[in-house]
Amino acid sequence: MGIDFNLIVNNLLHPPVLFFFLGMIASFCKSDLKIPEPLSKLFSLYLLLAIGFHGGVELHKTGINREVVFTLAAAMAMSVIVPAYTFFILKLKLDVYNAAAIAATYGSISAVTFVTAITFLQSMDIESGGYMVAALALMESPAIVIGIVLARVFAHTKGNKETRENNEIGEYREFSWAAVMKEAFLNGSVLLISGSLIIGLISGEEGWDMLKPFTKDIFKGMLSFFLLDMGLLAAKRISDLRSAGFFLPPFAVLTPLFNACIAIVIAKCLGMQPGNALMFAVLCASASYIAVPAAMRLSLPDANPSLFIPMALAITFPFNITVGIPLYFYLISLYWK
Amino acid sequence: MGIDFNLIVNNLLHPPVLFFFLGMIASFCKSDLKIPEPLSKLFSLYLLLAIGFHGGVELHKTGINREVVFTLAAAMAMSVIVPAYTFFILKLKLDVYNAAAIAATYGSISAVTFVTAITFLQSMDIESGGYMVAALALMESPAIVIGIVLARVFAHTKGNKETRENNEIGEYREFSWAAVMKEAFLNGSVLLISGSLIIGLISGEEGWDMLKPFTKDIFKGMLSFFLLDMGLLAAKRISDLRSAGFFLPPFAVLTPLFNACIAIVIAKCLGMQPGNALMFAVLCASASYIAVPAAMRLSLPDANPSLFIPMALAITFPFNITVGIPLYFYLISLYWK
Amino acid sequence: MGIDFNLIVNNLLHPPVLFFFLGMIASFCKSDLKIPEPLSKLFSLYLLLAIGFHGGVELHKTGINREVVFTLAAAMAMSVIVPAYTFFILKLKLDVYNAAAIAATYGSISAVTFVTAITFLQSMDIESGGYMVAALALMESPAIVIGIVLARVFAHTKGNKETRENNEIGEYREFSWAAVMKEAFLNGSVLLISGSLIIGLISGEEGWDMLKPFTKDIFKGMLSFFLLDMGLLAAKRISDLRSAGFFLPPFAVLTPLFNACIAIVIAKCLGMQPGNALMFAVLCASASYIAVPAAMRLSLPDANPSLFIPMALAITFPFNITVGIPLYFYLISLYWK
Amino acid sequence: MKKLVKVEIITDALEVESIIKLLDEVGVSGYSIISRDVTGKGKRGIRSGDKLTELFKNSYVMVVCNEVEMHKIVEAVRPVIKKFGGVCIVSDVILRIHR
Amino acid sequence: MKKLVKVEIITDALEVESIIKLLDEVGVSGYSIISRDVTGKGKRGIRSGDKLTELFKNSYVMVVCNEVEMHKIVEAVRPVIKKFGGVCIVSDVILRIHR
Amino acid sequence: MKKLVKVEIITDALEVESIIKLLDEVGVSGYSIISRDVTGKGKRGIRSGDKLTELFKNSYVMVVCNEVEMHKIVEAVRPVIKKFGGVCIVSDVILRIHR
Ligand SMILES: Nc1ncnc2c1ncn2[C@@H]1O[C@H](COP(=O)(O)O)[C@@H](O)[C@H]1O
Ligand SMILES: Nc1ncnc2c1ncn2[C@@H]1O[C@H](COP(=O)(O)O)[C@@H](O)[C@H]1O
Ligand SMILES: Nc1ncnc2c1ncn2[C@@H]1O[C@H](COP(=O)(O)O)[C@@H](O)[C@H]1O
Ligand code: NA
Ligand code: NA
Ligand code: NA
Repeated sequence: MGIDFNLIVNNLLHPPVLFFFLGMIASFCKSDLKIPEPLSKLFSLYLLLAIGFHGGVELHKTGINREVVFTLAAAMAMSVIVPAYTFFILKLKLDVYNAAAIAATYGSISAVTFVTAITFLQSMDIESGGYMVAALALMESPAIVIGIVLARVFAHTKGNKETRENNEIGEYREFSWAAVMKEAFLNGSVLLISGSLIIGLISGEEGWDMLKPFTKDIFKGMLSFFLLDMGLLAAKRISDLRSAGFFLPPFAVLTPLFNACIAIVIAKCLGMQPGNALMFAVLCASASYIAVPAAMRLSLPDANPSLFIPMALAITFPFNITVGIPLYFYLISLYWK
Repeated sequence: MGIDFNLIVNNLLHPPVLFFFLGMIASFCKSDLKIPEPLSKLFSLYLLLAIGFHGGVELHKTGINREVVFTLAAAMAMSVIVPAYTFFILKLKLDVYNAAAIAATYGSISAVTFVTAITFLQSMDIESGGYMVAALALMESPAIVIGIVLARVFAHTKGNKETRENNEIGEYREFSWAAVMKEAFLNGSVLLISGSLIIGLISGEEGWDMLKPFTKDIFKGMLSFFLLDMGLLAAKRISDLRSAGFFLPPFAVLTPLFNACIAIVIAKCLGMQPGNALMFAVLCASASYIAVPAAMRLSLPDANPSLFIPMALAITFPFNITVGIPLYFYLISLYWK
Repeated sequence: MGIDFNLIVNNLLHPPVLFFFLGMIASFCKSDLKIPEPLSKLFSLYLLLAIGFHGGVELHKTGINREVVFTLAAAMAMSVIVPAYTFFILKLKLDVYNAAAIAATYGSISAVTFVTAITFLQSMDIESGGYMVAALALMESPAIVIGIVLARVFAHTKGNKETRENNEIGEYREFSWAAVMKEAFLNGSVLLISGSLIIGLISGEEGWDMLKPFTKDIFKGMLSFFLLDMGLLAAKRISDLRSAGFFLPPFAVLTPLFNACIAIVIAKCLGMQPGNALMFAVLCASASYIAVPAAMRLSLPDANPSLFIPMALAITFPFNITVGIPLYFYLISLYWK
Repeated sequence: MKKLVKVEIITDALEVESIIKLLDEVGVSGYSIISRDVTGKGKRGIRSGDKLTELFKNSYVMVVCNEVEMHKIVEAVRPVIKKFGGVCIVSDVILRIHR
Repeated sequence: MKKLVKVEIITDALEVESIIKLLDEVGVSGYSIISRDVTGKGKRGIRSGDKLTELFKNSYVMVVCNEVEMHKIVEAVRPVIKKFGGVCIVSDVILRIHR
Repeated sequence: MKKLVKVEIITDALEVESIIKLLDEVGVSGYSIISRDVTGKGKRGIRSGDKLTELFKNSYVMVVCNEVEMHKIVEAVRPVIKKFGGVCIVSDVILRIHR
């Protein structure tokens, strides 16, 4: 446990994580520190572009081998399994729509959590494969589709209030799978990260030399700035959790933990390197607070965003970047011994 | 032709150009990928500041010699000739105001096309003189003035509908040459690039060492980001071209080609180096979609911006950065042999 | 005087200062050059984060020694003395509220002036201690409190018009010291710079290696961009000075000069190094145009912001970054001989 | 100079697209929208936006039209407002200028 | 369909918080705010904002309510507007839809 | 409490400066402007702005004034709206507070 504790402390002392705390503190003591919306967009777009491009270049070097294929397959599998099983747990306490939306949230991923984990690994000079970024891109969308499928299947079996409303609203907006697929696979963040990945893949080393100062050198600074912003946002959302009841907050901590454990076992079976194993665990443990909530609001208008956004942003995200990442790595280092 | 083809392909595989395609694709498949307006402004201001400053420092090194003077003179000449001859071609199909506005658009330049060409040259380790940036700055404004002069001369000869409207509007807004000159020579982009050029000229090497990481190292990254945005914008504007008829789209491809050829001949006569010749050709071939449209809307309110903006942004700009630049360079390399 | 003159000229030829002039010129000739508000916020937040973090790391190296403690004590003292004595001078000409607000403005500091001074020192390879950033953070708030205390003490002694209004407004907004303290010590800029300082202090060398490209390499470029913006803003505010009468403009030049002189004497007594002495002088000479005006508007609603903002932004700030800094350094270099 | 009515709709920003589609179906001559920075409070609590997603934002839609169109619009947007909240108010105006 | 009034308040953006507090005290069912980019001119001269501070900005607050609430609101916000400037206008509206 | 009218003008954002000049010539006591993010549709088609230039944007100008001033304003801005499009509507309001 000692190692574990050191890992956590070391992780907490990285500037990016410290800036996250600064943001939270600023928000708690009601400071007027504000980061305008276009800047949040700048940081999030930058991070997606940079990690996508970097991953693509790495993938260009390693090429697509057996390990890559297995990892991506495992990623796909998890992005289907996680929303499916969480849905049935959630349905015990919540209506179909909220259960489906939260399941989708936890089935998808958080790019910022991912890059914080990369920073954590780099501080220990541990490598992780560029194809983990491909896994990230692959895991963002499927959960959205699974969530909507589950919602529609189970909503129609029992004609509950929401369904009726749903029909009423159907009057002016038809449900369309085309729209859902567009939302799932063509939303801004998915497109930007996969696009940047492909660009990195195409332009390889030469492209890397062109963009390195922008995509790599200032990366940790941009991440710190963005985490400062995330701290402000996460702290603001905590108050929304009052409406979440007693079931969801613990759920928002235990689900990541459990998903990370499954991921670690799978990673071991596939013989991944510790670095990749951590990235895989972090992907499975993280929850989406950008792409998925937007998609859910449009495709499952009966689900309540003030439930799943605070859970992902104010509990799961802080848990992962502070305690989660080092904890998962501790488990991996024990298990891989 | 083989070389040419390779040049084009290589150019298309540069990250900045690939990000332009990514933006276009995102827009075509109606993705919600959006870049907030202040960020577009950040990128465009940054590019102007960076190339202006860089050019100034280069000019500080080389000093102002015979070649510089001749090149700048040729640039001035072209920025008068191009709008003049295009105006008379356009007047065959369009009314005076639109003919003048489009002529001005093609007489002026596009800074992003210019820096994409620089990136193209650098990827082949070919130099281009810092004074080409001075040429860029010099070529932005004159076309605006020429366009307005032509419009007023020919509008008043034949009392067409527009003129009458013009008088009616005259009731509340007098036409003033002062305003036109301000628009032409003091608009934001002209002032920022010439100012930065002068600052680079003054502060020289020492200043360069101060700003290099900002103005040079992250430059290609910022350009890629901006071209992603330009791709989104260009694709959005294509639909506006429906109103442009059958004459203007081909015009938007042939005019750059023709202007580039004139430029190449002039460059040869002046004995420019291939690198400078390309930059000169690109300046003459490019069309303005920022400074000129704004000036035209204010000075020629009877011209229709939904004609000249889509032409410059959705046809000429993409043509130049994808096919045009390598094609012009191919012609130069043949001709200079 | 010769040296002095050279110092000033050299300072004026630094790119950041030149970009400030460019901004002023653009504004004077009514160019449409605009920098959107979110970008101004980006630059100011970046500068605070970067200098805070840098100062923290420096402090981490040097540790807290006798010199540090004395310097910080002196800084605290000056941030109490300056607003106090200026208040009584101002009260001769102005009502209590405006006197107090202007006193607070000059008691506090300007971070951009501070970093311009650092740039000035670096161009002469002169060091300044990281703890000067701590002094900067310490000097931002006290003046606000002093100003408000003075205003309330003297407003209530003589029941002037403002006081009555103040009571009327009291109907809907109670004056609360809690709110004042929050405004003074938890406002965005104080929190961001002190927070970044502490983060630098904690993460030390290792953290520095992570963020250096972001916080140091591109720093001067970001500063130049911000000074371009400041030039635009300062020039716009000059027109507001018409309402300031004949007393305040000279006050806005003489107060910095006088405060700098006191600071230099104190610095000498404390045996500071020339570099630190300059930074200390600049802190005392600079006036706040961000944090303090915001705090004053909320805590002293009877003071007129169109007096103290233009004074600090359009007179004192330009004076300091152009003539002030080299002048103070000249005095120091004479005195330290 | 024409006696008309002004229809003002405030609702979830994400529904503006649907509202526009409905207005086009009704066939109004035009409309104006203030799409950002419209915050507020109502039965669904405070709506002040979320920086990362486009959720929790309001938009303001204004249409100058005649009585008949007004009634069509009201019926058309009712389900949107019923589901996603907001208000729809109508007042008399005089159209002084329209190109 | 309900006959109500629309209260429109334009005042210093920094006072919006106080205005909201007052509206909550009055107990209105809701309100809408356009908090940024509201510039203007009046007795205090031109108000076009200051990029570095949040000063010199206006905000627009709109409340749909009944006569009684309207009078309460007007009395409540009067000192704010008297001190920090602005206008408060009232007009008749018909509430067509409210969830 | 004063019976006045509210003049609302929506037109090309680039014309706001001319409109302000005209309002100052008419000599109104004040005006309010929402200068950004005002999109819309009308006879000239959809107006949703262009990020690189300031074109294709609308602005909203609102003036509280008396009948006489209103007529002057309408006449003054007519050519602007006729040329650059937009609408100008007038409605009755009661000015409850003005400093
Ligand atoms: N009485 C009201 N006056 C003005 N705006 C309102 C009112 N009620 C609701 N709104 C607006 O409509 C939005 C949604 O209202 P609601 O559906 O009641 O939550 C709120 O956020 C407000 O912007
Ligand atoms: N007559 C008016 N019509 C519309 N808006 C006004 C009027 N008078 C004042 N305002 C608005 O209220 C703000 C403050 O007004 P004042 O207190 O008169 O300076 C101005 O900046 C305008 O936005
Ligand atoms: N009937 C209308 N209701 C509300 N706004 C309108 C209407 N007609 C036009 N507008 C606004 O005025 C702008 C220009 O109108 P137009 O000149 O008809 O293209 C449009 O973009 C809308 O913002
Ligand atoms: Na997950
Ligand atoms: Na050209
Ligand atoms: Na000071």
